[in-house]
Amino acid sequence: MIKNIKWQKSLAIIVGSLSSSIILPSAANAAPDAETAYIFNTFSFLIHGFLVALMAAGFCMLEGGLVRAKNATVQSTKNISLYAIAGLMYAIVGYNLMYMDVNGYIGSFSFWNPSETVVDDGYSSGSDWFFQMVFVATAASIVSGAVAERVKLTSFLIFVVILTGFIYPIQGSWSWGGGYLSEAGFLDFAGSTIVHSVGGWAALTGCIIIGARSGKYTDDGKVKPMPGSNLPLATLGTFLLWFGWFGFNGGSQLAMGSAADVDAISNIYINTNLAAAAGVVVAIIGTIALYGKVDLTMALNGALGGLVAITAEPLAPSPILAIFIGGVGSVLVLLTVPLLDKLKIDDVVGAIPVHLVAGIWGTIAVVLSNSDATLGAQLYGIIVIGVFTVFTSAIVWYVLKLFMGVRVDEQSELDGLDKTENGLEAYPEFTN
Amino acid sequence: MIKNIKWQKSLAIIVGSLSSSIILPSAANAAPDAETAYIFNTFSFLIHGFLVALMAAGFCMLEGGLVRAKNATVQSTKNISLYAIAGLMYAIVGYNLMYMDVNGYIGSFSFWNPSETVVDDGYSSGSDWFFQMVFVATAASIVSGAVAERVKLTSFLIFVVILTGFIYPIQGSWSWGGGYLSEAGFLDFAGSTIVHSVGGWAALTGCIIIGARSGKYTDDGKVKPMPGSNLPLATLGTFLLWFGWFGFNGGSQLAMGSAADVDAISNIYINTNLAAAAGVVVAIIGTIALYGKVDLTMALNGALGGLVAITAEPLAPSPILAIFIGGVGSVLVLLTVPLLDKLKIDDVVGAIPVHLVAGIWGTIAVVLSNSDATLGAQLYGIIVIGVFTVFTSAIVWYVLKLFMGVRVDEQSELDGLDKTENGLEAYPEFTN
Amino acid sequence: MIKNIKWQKSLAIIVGSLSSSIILPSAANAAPDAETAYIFNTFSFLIHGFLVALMAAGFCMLEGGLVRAKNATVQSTKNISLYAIAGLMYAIVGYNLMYMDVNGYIGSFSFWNPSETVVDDGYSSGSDWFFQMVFVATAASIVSGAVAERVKLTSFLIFVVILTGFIYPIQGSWSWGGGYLSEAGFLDFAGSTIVHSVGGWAALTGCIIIGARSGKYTDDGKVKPMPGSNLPLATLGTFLLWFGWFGFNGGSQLAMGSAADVDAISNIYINTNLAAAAGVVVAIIGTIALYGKVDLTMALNGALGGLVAITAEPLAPSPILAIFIGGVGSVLVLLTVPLLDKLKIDDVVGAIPVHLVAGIWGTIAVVLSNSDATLGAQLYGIIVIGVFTVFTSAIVWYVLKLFMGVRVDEQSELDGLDKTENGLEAYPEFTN
Amino acid sequence: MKYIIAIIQPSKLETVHEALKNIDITGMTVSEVQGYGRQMGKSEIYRGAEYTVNFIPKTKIEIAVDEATEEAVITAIKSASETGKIGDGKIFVLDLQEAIRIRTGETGSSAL
Amino acid sequence: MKYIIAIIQPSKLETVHEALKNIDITGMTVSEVQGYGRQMGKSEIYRGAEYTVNFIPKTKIEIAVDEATEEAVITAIKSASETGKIGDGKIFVLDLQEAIRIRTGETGSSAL
Amino acid sequence: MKYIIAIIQPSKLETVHEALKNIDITGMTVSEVQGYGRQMGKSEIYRGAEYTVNFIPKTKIEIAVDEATEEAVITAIKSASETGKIGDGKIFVLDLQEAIRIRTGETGSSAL
Ligand SMILES: Nc1ncnc2c1ncn2[C@@H]1O[C@H](COP(=O)(O)OP(=O)(O)O)[C@@H](O)[C@H]1O
Ligand SMILES: Nc1ncnc2c1ncn2[C@@H]1O[C@H](COP(=O)(O)OP(=O)(O)O)[C@@H](O)[C@H]1O
Ligand SMILES: Nc1ncnc2c1ncn2[C@@H]1O[C@H](COP(=O)(O)OP(=O)(O)O)[C@@H](O)[C@H]1O
Repeated sequence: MIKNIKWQKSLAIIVGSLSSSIILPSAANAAPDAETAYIFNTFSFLIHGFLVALMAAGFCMLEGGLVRAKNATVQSTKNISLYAIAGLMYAIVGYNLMYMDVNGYIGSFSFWNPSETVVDDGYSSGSDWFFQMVFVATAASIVSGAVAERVKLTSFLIFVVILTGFIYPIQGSWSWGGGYLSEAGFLDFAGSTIVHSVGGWAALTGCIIIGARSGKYTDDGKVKPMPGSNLPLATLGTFLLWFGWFGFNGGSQLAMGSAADVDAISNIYINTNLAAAAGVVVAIIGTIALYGKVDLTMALNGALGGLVAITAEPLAPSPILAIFIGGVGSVLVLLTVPLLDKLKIDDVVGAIPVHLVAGIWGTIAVVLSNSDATLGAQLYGIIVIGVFTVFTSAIVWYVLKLFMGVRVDEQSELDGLDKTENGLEAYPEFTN
Repeated sequence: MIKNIKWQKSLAIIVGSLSSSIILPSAANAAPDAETAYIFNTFSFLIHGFLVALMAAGFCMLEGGLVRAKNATVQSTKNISLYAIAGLMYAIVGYNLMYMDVNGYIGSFSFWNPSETVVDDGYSSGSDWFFQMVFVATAASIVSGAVAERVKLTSFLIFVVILTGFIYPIQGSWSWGGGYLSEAGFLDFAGSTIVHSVGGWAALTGCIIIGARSGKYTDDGKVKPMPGSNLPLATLGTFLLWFGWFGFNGGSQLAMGSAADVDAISNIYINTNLAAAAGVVVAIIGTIALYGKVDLTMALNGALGGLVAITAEPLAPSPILAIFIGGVGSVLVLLTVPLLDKLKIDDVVGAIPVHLVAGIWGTIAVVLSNSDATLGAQLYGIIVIGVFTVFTSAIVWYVLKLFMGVRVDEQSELDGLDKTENGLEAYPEFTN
Repeated sequence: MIKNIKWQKSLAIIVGSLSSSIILPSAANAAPDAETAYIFNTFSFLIHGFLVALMAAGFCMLEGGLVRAKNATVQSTKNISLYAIAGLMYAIVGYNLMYMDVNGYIGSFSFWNPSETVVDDGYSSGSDWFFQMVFVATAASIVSGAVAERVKLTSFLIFVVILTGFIYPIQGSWSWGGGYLSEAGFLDFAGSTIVHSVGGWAALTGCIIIGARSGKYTDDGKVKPMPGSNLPLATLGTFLLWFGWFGFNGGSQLAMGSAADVDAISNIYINTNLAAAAGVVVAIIGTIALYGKVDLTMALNGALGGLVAITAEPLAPSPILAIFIGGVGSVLVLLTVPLLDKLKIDDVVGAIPVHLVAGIWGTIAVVLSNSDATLGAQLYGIIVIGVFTVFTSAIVWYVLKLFMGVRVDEQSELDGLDKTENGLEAYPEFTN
Repeated sequence: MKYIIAIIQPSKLETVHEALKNIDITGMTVSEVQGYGRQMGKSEIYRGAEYTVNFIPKTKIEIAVDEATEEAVITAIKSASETGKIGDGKIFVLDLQEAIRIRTGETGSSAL
Repeated sequence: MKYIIAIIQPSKLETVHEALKNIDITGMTVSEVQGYGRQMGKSEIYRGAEYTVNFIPKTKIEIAVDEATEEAVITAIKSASETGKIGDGKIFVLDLQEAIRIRTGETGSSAL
Repeated sequence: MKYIIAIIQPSKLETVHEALKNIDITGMTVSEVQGYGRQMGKSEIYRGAEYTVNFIPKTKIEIAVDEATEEAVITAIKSASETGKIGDGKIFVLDLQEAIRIRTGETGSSAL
């Protein structure tokens, strides 16, 4: 029973161990034994997986802070539920669809069970599952924020079941599962496209099918801002996402059992941090230049735009290039947020600019530093994954719309979703 | 000076290293050297201890979000103080009572000092202390939430001194300290009973002796809900608890210096996550079925119920069984929350259903997957620990009641404890 | 290209490995190989660096919770920006100024780039950069809180550019960079002076030059308290700081590749925790004694005072001494907070008592447990670093005052900085 | 002059505001209140226990007007805030004896 | 008709509400206010500095009633909210000239 | 007796409070309101979209006084809250028919 483990990455490990004997001659006869490497590799999955899990809390805080108070209970409910659902669905069907006997286009339908690992495998199979599982939740979190404040709770949760159990794993099998995209040379180290754009495309499709919040776009073509209710909470969420991203990108090295691997992880942490930092600074200077004041929510989005952008290739860039990639990610966010409003696409938290737009940029930017990447293969991957995700998401949203509706009725929206969906106010004593 | 280190677990380590030579033959002549294993074991205690420490923040946020705004300063004060007190008391007397020269029923009364460890010990003695210390704080946090909104701050803190310095360590010596319960075959891997039920019993005793919040139960037999003031904060707290639990259960493997150990830790992370996820999903479906809407606070409690349930045996269950154990934990929480109200036991945050009831279930459920466990031994442990904790807690609460009172006067309760106990409002500008 | 790596600490590593062969004879012929040690050392920098990064979120929450609601958006903006700026400036110029070819008084002006590390170096150069980088952000966070609620956002950010790019690294080169202070025998393990007091001195200078918040000190000599708007958030921030401090102090061992190192890290975690715990308990007893009620904000400051105090020497003290050092740190905070008010120095969050005063105490207290330390050298370091930081900070603040002003106008201050600086309210629905 | 107090549904504030602007009302004061009336509170369930929310969020508008515009204001509020469902609210009219504009010291109608 | 404004202790809202329901008052509007009166604010200490909280949380109830029930309402509020301690609050009675129910357009007593 | 309602700038509350204490006013009730008037709301930008904040935070003070002190109170409020800038607010005077002190049952001027 051979698992098509992330193709280009198992290669990376081999290259890594080769290169370590080249770069590090003095250690040639003092390398870690196989079991020590096994422990390091496994522990890297676990601890970096924990960091990615923290991102679920980060998304929850960011989104909870950016919605209005009357929808904050629903937003919290959605975020903790989607993390739970993602974890179950990825065991029930997702992981094996993505990684088990991938025939090029899809893996196998079966419940995941930890396999007996031997030290020669390099890491515990369970730890890999754990690390992959927290990634799925990320994709779902992205959708949650975009369609906030009007989506029906149960419909959203059903969408998450399909997204995390099927849509995400199937497209994931094409690249990380060793399928046709990886053979075509598509490179996406930690998932600018495979995780973030997938979430972004699903969010975009959802926003269009569900429609904007009532009152958001007035008949005379004006946009009515609906400011977030708790910006310190949104800032906390961004910090958690930022720091959780060290796990997202760092853990995607998929190994820590050699000096070369841990060197790589160091580089990844650094580039990840520099890209996010550049994103913040660009957004601050940008909003001062454009609007005369610093828009904190844009600074938070800018950090995330930088992070998404560096995710497709956080290892190879020099510090300067990482700053550049992150900065451009933030510029794209700054420009796309008002653009979406012009198109009357109502994305409550900026998920589409951050995860889809900066994700596309990041996937293309791989060619700037990784000589194995070709513009053609990158665009090919971006397009087929985009088409697939939009198409399947649209079907799911439409079916849901047909059978149970995808948005609450207008009065519920006015009163706040918390009343109809939860019967509980998020802050009963702070608001009227 | 020989320390009765966790009896059944030191065994586990031996078994672990034996089994590694069986399961992993290819690594037989490439195992980590003793010092490498020492570093791994020690680091596991430290980093997993950090994760458990995060749970103290998680409890603080969960409880702070579930109390009314007028009591949120006191709740924050209690939580940061109890973590501090637990840390001091466990050094001053607790650790040695629990682990030093345990004669079957109790260890020795003395201040803990780090002993000179040698590599042969397998891990640094200080790291073990650190890991055990953060567990004590958890037990105290449980009580804090249950008796909120009416307990006198100073009385509560004195109770914490006794709980963390004496009650918890003494009963802990019976099992983890190698005392009579461990000899009787009682198995509780990470503390469903030893930590969570102990906290739960102390909370139950406290709730009964202190009495319900005034106005909670009306004369005509009705229950008056007092909704929490900040549900996004409560959600954050639950996320922190959930992820901190990877440390709670994962670190309880007590070793990471072999492939077998790190395989075990992987399994533990996975089962812990699946049980919590099942708890959330069960609570969501359950509250929709029972009440027509999703009660977010029940979903949060459901996650925790799942986590407590899997804590007694997070290693052996298959994924399916972990889902089952966690799901049942959540069902029990769903049923017990209204039951307690019927008994007029006023548990503000659901600590008793989550930590006591799901803890008992989890301890029994060990027999489902661990063939070394017997129902008899499990029940024996549950009962003697329960009786001891209720008895000693009751004495402490009664003595406190006699000498200084255990609850604030009614006007203070009406005005909010923050005014009388702290003279500081938690949110001076958000509430009237 | 030889880097003047932290002088006294590279020594510590050597001593460490020597001592390990003494303390741990049984392991003498089973020590980790060089590459394994390399991985451990590097990973220690990364994971402990992550913990220190969490402190940036901690500061943000603490400060956001202690300012009034009308200034909470600006406070969030400042905190996420300063972390970004610190990360960029430390790459652009800071790190090399601090560690590259230090001639005694200053390193070299150049952009940092990861150097090719070989296993013999002991750790990945990038991981060291990452760990040093998060420290810089801490120093800047300290200033942020002290000058809150009246400082002009842009001026503050420019100050951060200078502080993190120049002032901090230059003084850091004198000690950790191997310059004249390290040669004079000045010892500051994790930075009570080098990080915390530097932040504290810069904060003090800022508070004096910027002046108090309008209305804080009335003409008849009274102090008008301006209570924080969100104490649960401030408590969360303190927890994050506390637990992040395990990284701050633990990672400052600078190595984890031997049993001696990981023993040291264990001790550091324990002492760090005990000092903070003592700080909380002292503050609780202290405020009850002084004012009759527990001032939660003082308990939070007390924890931090304990942490800052133990930072200069978290390794050598016995548990009892750690408790003592932390407790005294907290006493100093309790006494200094009202003292500053008497001097009409308006420090919004208590940054000066916590980071400057407890930092000085901690630096002096090194002599209590480290026989290599002399009172003379400690005082010498405290004074020269203090003079330098005050002098350079004063110049920067004055130049900013001259060219663009350092505080908002009085009406903006009354209306809240969020309106003028961000045009966004932090909690639009909770406050009027 | 009259002092008009209107209790309306919060979601109608914007329409009422528009309607008043259209008849050149240049000043008003708004606050959030809790209303109790025939529109009974909803019954909710929290942690398994049922309870009734007695008070429902409402918005209170206060407008000082001169006699001449009184009718127009009442009509404007009425038509802009009516949904026909229980809970739409009330308009109360009190006599206003004096009005003073702080900035200028103007009094009477010209202060409004 | 009369417009009754009562300032009471927040903790008495529920009792007052009960008392008014008992005499068949079917409508009222409630808001949170800050009161200043003979009940001096408490002196508190924040970070070592003493200060007086001048304003104390109070609850304001507004009820439009017809003349016939005025007395009953005042008595009900008074007895339900009295504790005898300073700070119990006040009841103010203003003249109400007109009341309109938005939903139906009813006016006068029948609008209450 | 008179029932005085003043809408002022929030930042002026303290000065007004001082001024009233100086003329021996021992009671008042304060609440937070949103005002709309000639002082137009500011235009802000949120995530690239411009919008106008129509309502501006104001503070409302209610004081029941006897005829004798009416003038003094109005003057005190006026001079303490005036800045000369648009948005300073208004003072409204209504007739107060009765006042009752809940604690003692006193009525009329002695209840104030
Ligand atoms: N007698 C009253 N005095 C003051 N406010 C009232 C009175 N009656 C109703 N209200 C206010 O008007 C609101 C709507 O009244 P309600 O009886 O629910 O509906 P409707 O006006 O459609 O008959 C109430 O929520 C309350 O705020
Ligand atoms: N003259 C007044 N005008 C308006 N409100 C008043 C007046 N006097 C008192 N109040 C309100 O009544 C509350 C209680 O008054 P206070 O003088 O403290 O106690 P008591 O009514 O028992 O004498 C005050 O907090 C204030 O809200
Ligand atoms: N006709 C009115 N009725 C009730 N409140 C009013 C009226 N006109 C103004 N106000 C209140 O007074 C405040 C100040 O009024 P505004 O016209 O802005 O400035 P000014 O009083 O200086 O002319 C407004 O924000 C509003 O709260």
